[in-house]
Amino acid sequence: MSNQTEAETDLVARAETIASFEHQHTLLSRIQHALHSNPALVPLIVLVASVLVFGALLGTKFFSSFAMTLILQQVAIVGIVGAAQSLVILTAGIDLSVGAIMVLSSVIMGQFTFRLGLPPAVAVACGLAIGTLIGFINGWLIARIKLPPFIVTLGMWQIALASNFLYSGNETIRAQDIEANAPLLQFFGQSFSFGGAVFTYGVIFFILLVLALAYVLRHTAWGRHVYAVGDDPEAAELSGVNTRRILISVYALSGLICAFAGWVLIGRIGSVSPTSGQSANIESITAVVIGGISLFGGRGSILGMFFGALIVGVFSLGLRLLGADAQWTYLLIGALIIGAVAVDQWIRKVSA
Amino acid sequence: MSNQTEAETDLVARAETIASFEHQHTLLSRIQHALHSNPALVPLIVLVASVLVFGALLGTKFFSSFAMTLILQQVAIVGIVGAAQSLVILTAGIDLSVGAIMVLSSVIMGQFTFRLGLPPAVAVACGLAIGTLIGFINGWLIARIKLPPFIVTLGMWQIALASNFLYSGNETIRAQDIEANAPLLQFFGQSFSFGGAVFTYGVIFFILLVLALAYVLRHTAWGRHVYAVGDDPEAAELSGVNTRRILISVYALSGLICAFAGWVLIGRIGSVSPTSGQSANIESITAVVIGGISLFGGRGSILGMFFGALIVGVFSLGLRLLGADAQWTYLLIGALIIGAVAVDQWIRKVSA
Amino acid sequence: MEPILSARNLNKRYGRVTALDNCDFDLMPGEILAVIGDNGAGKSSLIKALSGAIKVDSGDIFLDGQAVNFSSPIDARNAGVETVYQTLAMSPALSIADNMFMGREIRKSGFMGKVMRQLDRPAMERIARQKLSDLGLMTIQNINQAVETLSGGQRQGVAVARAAAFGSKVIILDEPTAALGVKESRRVLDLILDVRARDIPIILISHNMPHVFEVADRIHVHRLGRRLCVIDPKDYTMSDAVAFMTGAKAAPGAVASAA
Amino acid sequence: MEPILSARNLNKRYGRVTALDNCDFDLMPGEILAVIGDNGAGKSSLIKALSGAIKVDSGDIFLDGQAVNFSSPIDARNAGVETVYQTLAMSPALSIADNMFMGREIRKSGFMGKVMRQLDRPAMERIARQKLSDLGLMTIQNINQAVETLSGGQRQGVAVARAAAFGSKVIILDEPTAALGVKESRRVLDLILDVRARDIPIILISHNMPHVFEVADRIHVHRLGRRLCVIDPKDYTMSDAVAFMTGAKAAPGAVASAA
Amino acid sequence: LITKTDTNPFFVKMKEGAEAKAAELGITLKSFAGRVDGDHETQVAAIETCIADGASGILLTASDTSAIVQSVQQARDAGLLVIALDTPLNPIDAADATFATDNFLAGELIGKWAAGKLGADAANAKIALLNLGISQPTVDVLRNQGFLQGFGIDLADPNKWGDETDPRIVGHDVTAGNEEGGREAMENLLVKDPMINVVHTINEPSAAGAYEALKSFGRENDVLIVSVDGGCPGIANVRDGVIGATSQQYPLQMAALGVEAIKAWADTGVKPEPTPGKDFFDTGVSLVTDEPVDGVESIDTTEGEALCWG
Ligand SMILES: Nc1ncnc2c1ncn2[C@@H]1O[C@H](COP(=O)(O)OP(=O)(O)OP(=O)(O)O)[C@@H](O)[C@H]1O
Ligand SMILES: Nc1ncnc2c1ncn2[C@@H]1O[C@H](COP(=O)(O)OP(=O)(O)OP(=O)(O)O)[C@@H](O)[C@H]1O
Ligand SMILES: [Mg+2]
Ligand SMILES: [Mg+2]
Repeated sequence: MSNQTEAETDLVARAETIASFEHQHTLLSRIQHALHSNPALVPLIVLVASVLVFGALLGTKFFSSFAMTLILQQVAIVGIVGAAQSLVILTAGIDLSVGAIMVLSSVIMGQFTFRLGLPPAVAVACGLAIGTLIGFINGWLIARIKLPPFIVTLGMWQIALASNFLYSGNETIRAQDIEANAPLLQFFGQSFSFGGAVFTYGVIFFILLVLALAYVLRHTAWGRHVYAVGDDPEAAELSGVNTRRILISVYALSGLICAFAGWVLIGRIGSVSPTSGQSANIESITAVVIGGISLFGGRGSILGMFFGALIVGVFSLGLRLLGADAQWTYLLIGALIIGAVAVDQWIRKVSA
Repeated sequence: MSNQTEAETDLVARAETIASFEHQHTLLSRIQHALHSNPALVPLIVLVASVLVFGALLGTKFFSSFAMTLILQQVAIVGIVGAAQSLVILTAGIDLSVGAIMVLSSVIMGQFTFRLGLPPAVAVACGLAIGTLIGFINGWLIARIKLPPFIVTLGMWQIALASNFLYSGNETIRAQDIEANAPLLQFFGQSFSFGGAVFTYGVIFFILLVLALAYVLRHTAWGRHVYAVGDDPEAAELSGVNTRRILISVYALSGLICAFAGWVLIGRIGSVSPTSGQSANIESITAVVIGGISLFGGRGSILGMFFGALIVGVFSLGLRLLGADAQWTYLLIGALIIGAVAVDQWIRKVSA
Repeated sequence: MEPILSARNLNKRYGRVTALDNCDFDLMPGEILAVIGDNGAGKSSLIKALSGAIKVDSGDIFLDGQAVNFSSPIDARNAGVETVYQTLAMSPALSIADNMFMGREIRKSGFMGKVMRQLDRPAMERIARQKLSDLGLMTIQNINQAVETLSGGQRQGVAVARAAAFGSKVIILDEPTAALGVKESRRVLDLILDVRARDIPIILISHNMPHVFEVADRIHVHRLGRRLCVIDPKDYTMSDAVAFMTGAKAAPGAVASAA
Repeated sequence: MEPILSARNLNKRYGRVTALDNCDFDLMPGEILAVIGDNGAGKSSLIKALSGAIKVDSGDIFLDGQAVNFSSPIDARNAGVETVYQTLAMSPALSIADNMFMGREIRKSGFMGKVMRQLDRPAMERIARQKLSDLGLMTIQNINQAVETLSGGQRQGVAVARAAAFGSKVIILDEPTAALGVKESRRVLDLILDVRARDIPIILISHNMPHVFEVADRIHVHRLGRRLCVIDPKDYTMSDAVAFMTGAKAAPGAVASAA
Repeated sequence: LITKTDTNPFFVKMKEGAEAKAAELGITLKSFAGRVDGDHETQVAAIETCIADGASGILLTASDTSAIVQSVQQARDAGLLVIALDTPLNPIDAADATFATDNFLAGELIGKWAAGKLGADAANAKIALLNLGISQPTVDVLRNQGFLQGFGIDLADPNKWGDETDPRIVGHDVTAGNEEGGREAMENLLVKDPMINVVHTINEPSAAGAYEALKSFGRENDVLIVSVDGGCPGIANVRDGVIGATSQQYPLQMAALGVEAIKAWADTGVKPEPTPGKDFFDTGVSLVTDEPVDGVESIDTTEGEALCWG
């Protein structure tokens, strides 16, 4: 169990031992220990294995830098939302409102530009601010009024989604209009490529976000406090963590990240559409859990979520390419979610 | 905190005290204590209050025995599924597959009768058996392979839903056909009335189910073990509870109850429709949580879920009758979910 | 005389930590065997292995001369081995009575009990109250109080009362007096002697040397995951025992045989 | 002499249970004050009130003669009052070092620390290891081990080391030796005397009368949620103290003044 | 008025049309909607609410056309006029009247147009079909199968999509009817076969998403996208060349006619009559494109814009 939470930087376990009973260092036991002390390693292995299997089955159609980066593009939004979700779940919470915050923010960015005529930069800032505000309200209700996160964000989900539809009047803003008048909104949709690999700015943002959060969680006091709050809030409070402030900041940050996801979403679909992102909450939770973060808080790493999101992306694309129809794909992804976690569990048991 | 789990039978707290410091028994403190020691009381009060408010606003249109029993009919299915969900949540689990199990079971009852030509009673038995089997598989994966319930039931949700669409071929079996050839399938749709009140057999089943489960949870060893497993599984195991058996039986029972919900569903909508029940999981969780059952397990009562389901029903019907637009209804229900739980929390704090 | 409960060559590792290292163990009929050792020596791990709460990596356990393989504490309990764990193993939200009868609830007689499987709460509450009074835990105000509302010491008292009430073959106590007051500790010691008088052997883990030397018939000294030696409290002083277990003094050459 | 930490008329109720009943309390500068009392007498509740971990229903607390109103343990800690709770208050999944520095992490100097707010792990680990060695907790194998993998006694040692390392005004210890071995208990007692030598007063809750009588300057006897009396260990025997706290003997009429 | 959802602009416009008409005629209108497409229970609850509320008639776009029949019967028994809008019930006479678009025809029009546009290349076209959801709602099936019929492909079972064996079909995928789903589905099918040159989309938002995907593959100029709906953004997309052709339907008219019919029923007890030759009142559908093809009647985008909704 040691170093459960210490995965990000040192993927090879340290041998720092004050005093130790003599015991054999076989290769297997080393692997087990490495797997064990680095929760992100298991999803990484599942990911690599699934890429190899699909690559073997599908050949270059799948195993090309183009297809690989396409998967990154497809998972970028779920992954960004999943980063927000990871923070919340590390505090033993859950955020069902992530998708709704994302869509509402993107609608605000669009409508503030086109309906109110604000400069795009200001509209984007407003969208980010509103996302943060909703997250802050979630956090405030959870930390101060001590309501269960599930219920608060369930309610907020409905509120944000309904506001989104009411405010947007269900109107879509077309990609061509945005391109002509407010290209800033599509900023994250721009891309560059080398070789066959295509990277959108949204994908770059996703990767940088994950790395930044991994650093913050591992190497700053705030990050350690997030883990402590998720682990045992009462103990954290008694040992000097301002649990309320941590919780509120986590939910507000989650709101901000979701608002960024909304901006990235505009880049991806070109237009501003109030009907997007309705299953983002379930999908982000799936990524988080496949990535090995415990729903009970305090255990797991955000890198795991990153691999978790990619696993889902690899399976979706791989299965479609194998010719499974939509219903079968849906069924197989269900089975594979269970399978991936079962493998994870099995590895952990072996090494226990 | 005393008697958190002891709500069902004695709604008035007992005064059984071995030795007690003297202290004042004001009326207020008595009320507080009663509220405190009976978690189901708070949702009951919210329920009564909301009925009164809507009654005042809408007059006899709402405040009629017809409308009241209509609410019962409308919440019966969510409520039955909520009963299954309550059991699972009491063990600190969650069951996202409830809705899918329900629909799949109803489709099996219908298709086995009409496609395979089995006698309706046999088809119903098959549907119930398959629901139980899926629940059993959930439980087995959770208890034996030790996979997280969220992930197992998330996967099972997708599997069951996709199987449902694949097997049914997206075909609806029409009410007229069922009425003519297999009225047993519509058994729970039959109703009797006295005064303006209309009770379907489905509603009666719902009420009896809640009462039976309340009895079982409170008065049998199995019920106490369910609470113990949810409270602290390790302690339960060490103190002699067969946690695996309890978990498996809870999920299997949950599957069976969902299959019954599928049968009731046929009665309610008359036909067998593979597209029903897609938000049953979120709605049942809403009912459970508004009813005061802790998502962390071990605390709360199934009667609370009953009132929780009714609260949602009252708000939906009341707002619809008030002519609120659907999005406004969702927005208000979102706000009211948060509000109801905030009130609950406030009462608990006062009396703490 | 045959040992009633014994173990040979138990090994248990947690990752890099060796909690049990080829550990042997013997409990004779009718005796009080104290297990002493430094923090982290592996005492709790040993008794968890004996009571089925953890699976050892290798090694054998014998009850009444028969090899046994408890896969869960329930198995051990059914075989008559009752344990109070250091972590107490109680369900915080449930009442004292519920906790005491967890896993061996009393059912009503007649129809309600046989068919409806209804619990006989009045009987359970009466017995629970009785057992607690025997231990003098009168500061507990309400038998239907949730365990989480009890003080640390009160919880310990409830756990000990539970084991004493139900153990039939072996009772294992992991630091039963650690959080108890003087008076309560006294009662627990008396209870231990009572139980022995009923000819049920007891394993007692404790850091409290006066207690150990007062009640134990033999003392198993545990060190670095294994049995260092077994001594007779009449032959050694408390400071000898402490010196053995901390390694300050070499242990007596051979493992002392049963008294 | 003025008390450094005192309380008047504290009341705290949990539902029907009265944990503190008009309780008074005084701690003099530089002294070791032991608090003894039956299980459930309200000792833990008293020190939780003093350290801001619970809000009392009524009553006043004074630090250095100033009325204070700690709304959280952080407030108390910032005022120099450091506490080891009976439940230890550690985050099980985090490492020993993380736990010791929880809420007062050391940041790197320079750009990485100021702007990137990076923690100085090597420093934190070095200090943590140092503190544990001072307490002789050498059985801990790895400073980056998660706390959940420690034995009960090892955890207690870490908690005490944390308080001793950081307390500046008052240190409160709720049963610090309950789960500790003889040797470790000895070290904790030495540490307590060391801390007093640094002129920092200590509140020690313990059921272990020999320990109490060995180190305490005064003994606060707690009974039924209030201070029964304060005695000087030199004037009374252990059995007197036990008799007072269990009510077997009437308490000395007036509250004894500070030594 | 009970619609499938109130988040799809189509139903939003339908609601606005009904509201405008109701205001004109002095009728009180209450609107209900399911949560998601396929949300059947909420519609049942809505019908019950209408009965409890003492309404005189219901305008309904059913999520499950067969399953809703029993509730509709209940309402009719209670003396309410039930008119199906947009989607006929199954059986169609379960409602007092139906004002609908012929969705199969809508699909057929774009299918014919696409075939005509490709000319001889139609024989080796590579077709992607972007549908609504895995639950295969009726409109979804009708448009999809209509398109294939129009294009000249054997339908196998016309009651479901996905069972065709024609090699020209690269694949079916689902979009949830929005841009995000449209883009992802298009990407998936493009990886499967990058040479796709005909894309059928269930509605215009998913077409816009598909276009973004094609753009990122650099193929936006050599692929024909066809769609159904005729919303104003969709027509604008046709004008801009994003969508090749779309079948326009008329929700405002459906709703307005429905409201009038209920008014007539409440005042005089007269039920509306279906379009001659069909068993429902066809509110019409027209193909909108700026590149007309011989043999397929169409209107241009200017005309389409004048008629578009939302
Ligand atoms: N679940 C676990 N995971 C990892 N290591 C563990 C676990 N349980 C115990 N250990 C380790 O095993 C060793 C023995 O622990 P054990 O609890 O048996 O000691 P003990 O003798 O009971 O100590 P104490 O007197 O302090 O209770 C310790 O070093 C501890 O850190
Ligand atoms: N959170 C709580 N809820 C309800 N009752 C509580 C709570 N905490 C403590 N109590 C009650 O308050 C009383 C005093 O408890 P406290 O923990 O202060 O006792 P203590 O003197 O520290 O006992 P011990 O020596 O056993 O630790 C007990 O009767 C206990 O049951
Ligand atoms: Mg131990
Ligand atoms: Mg205490």
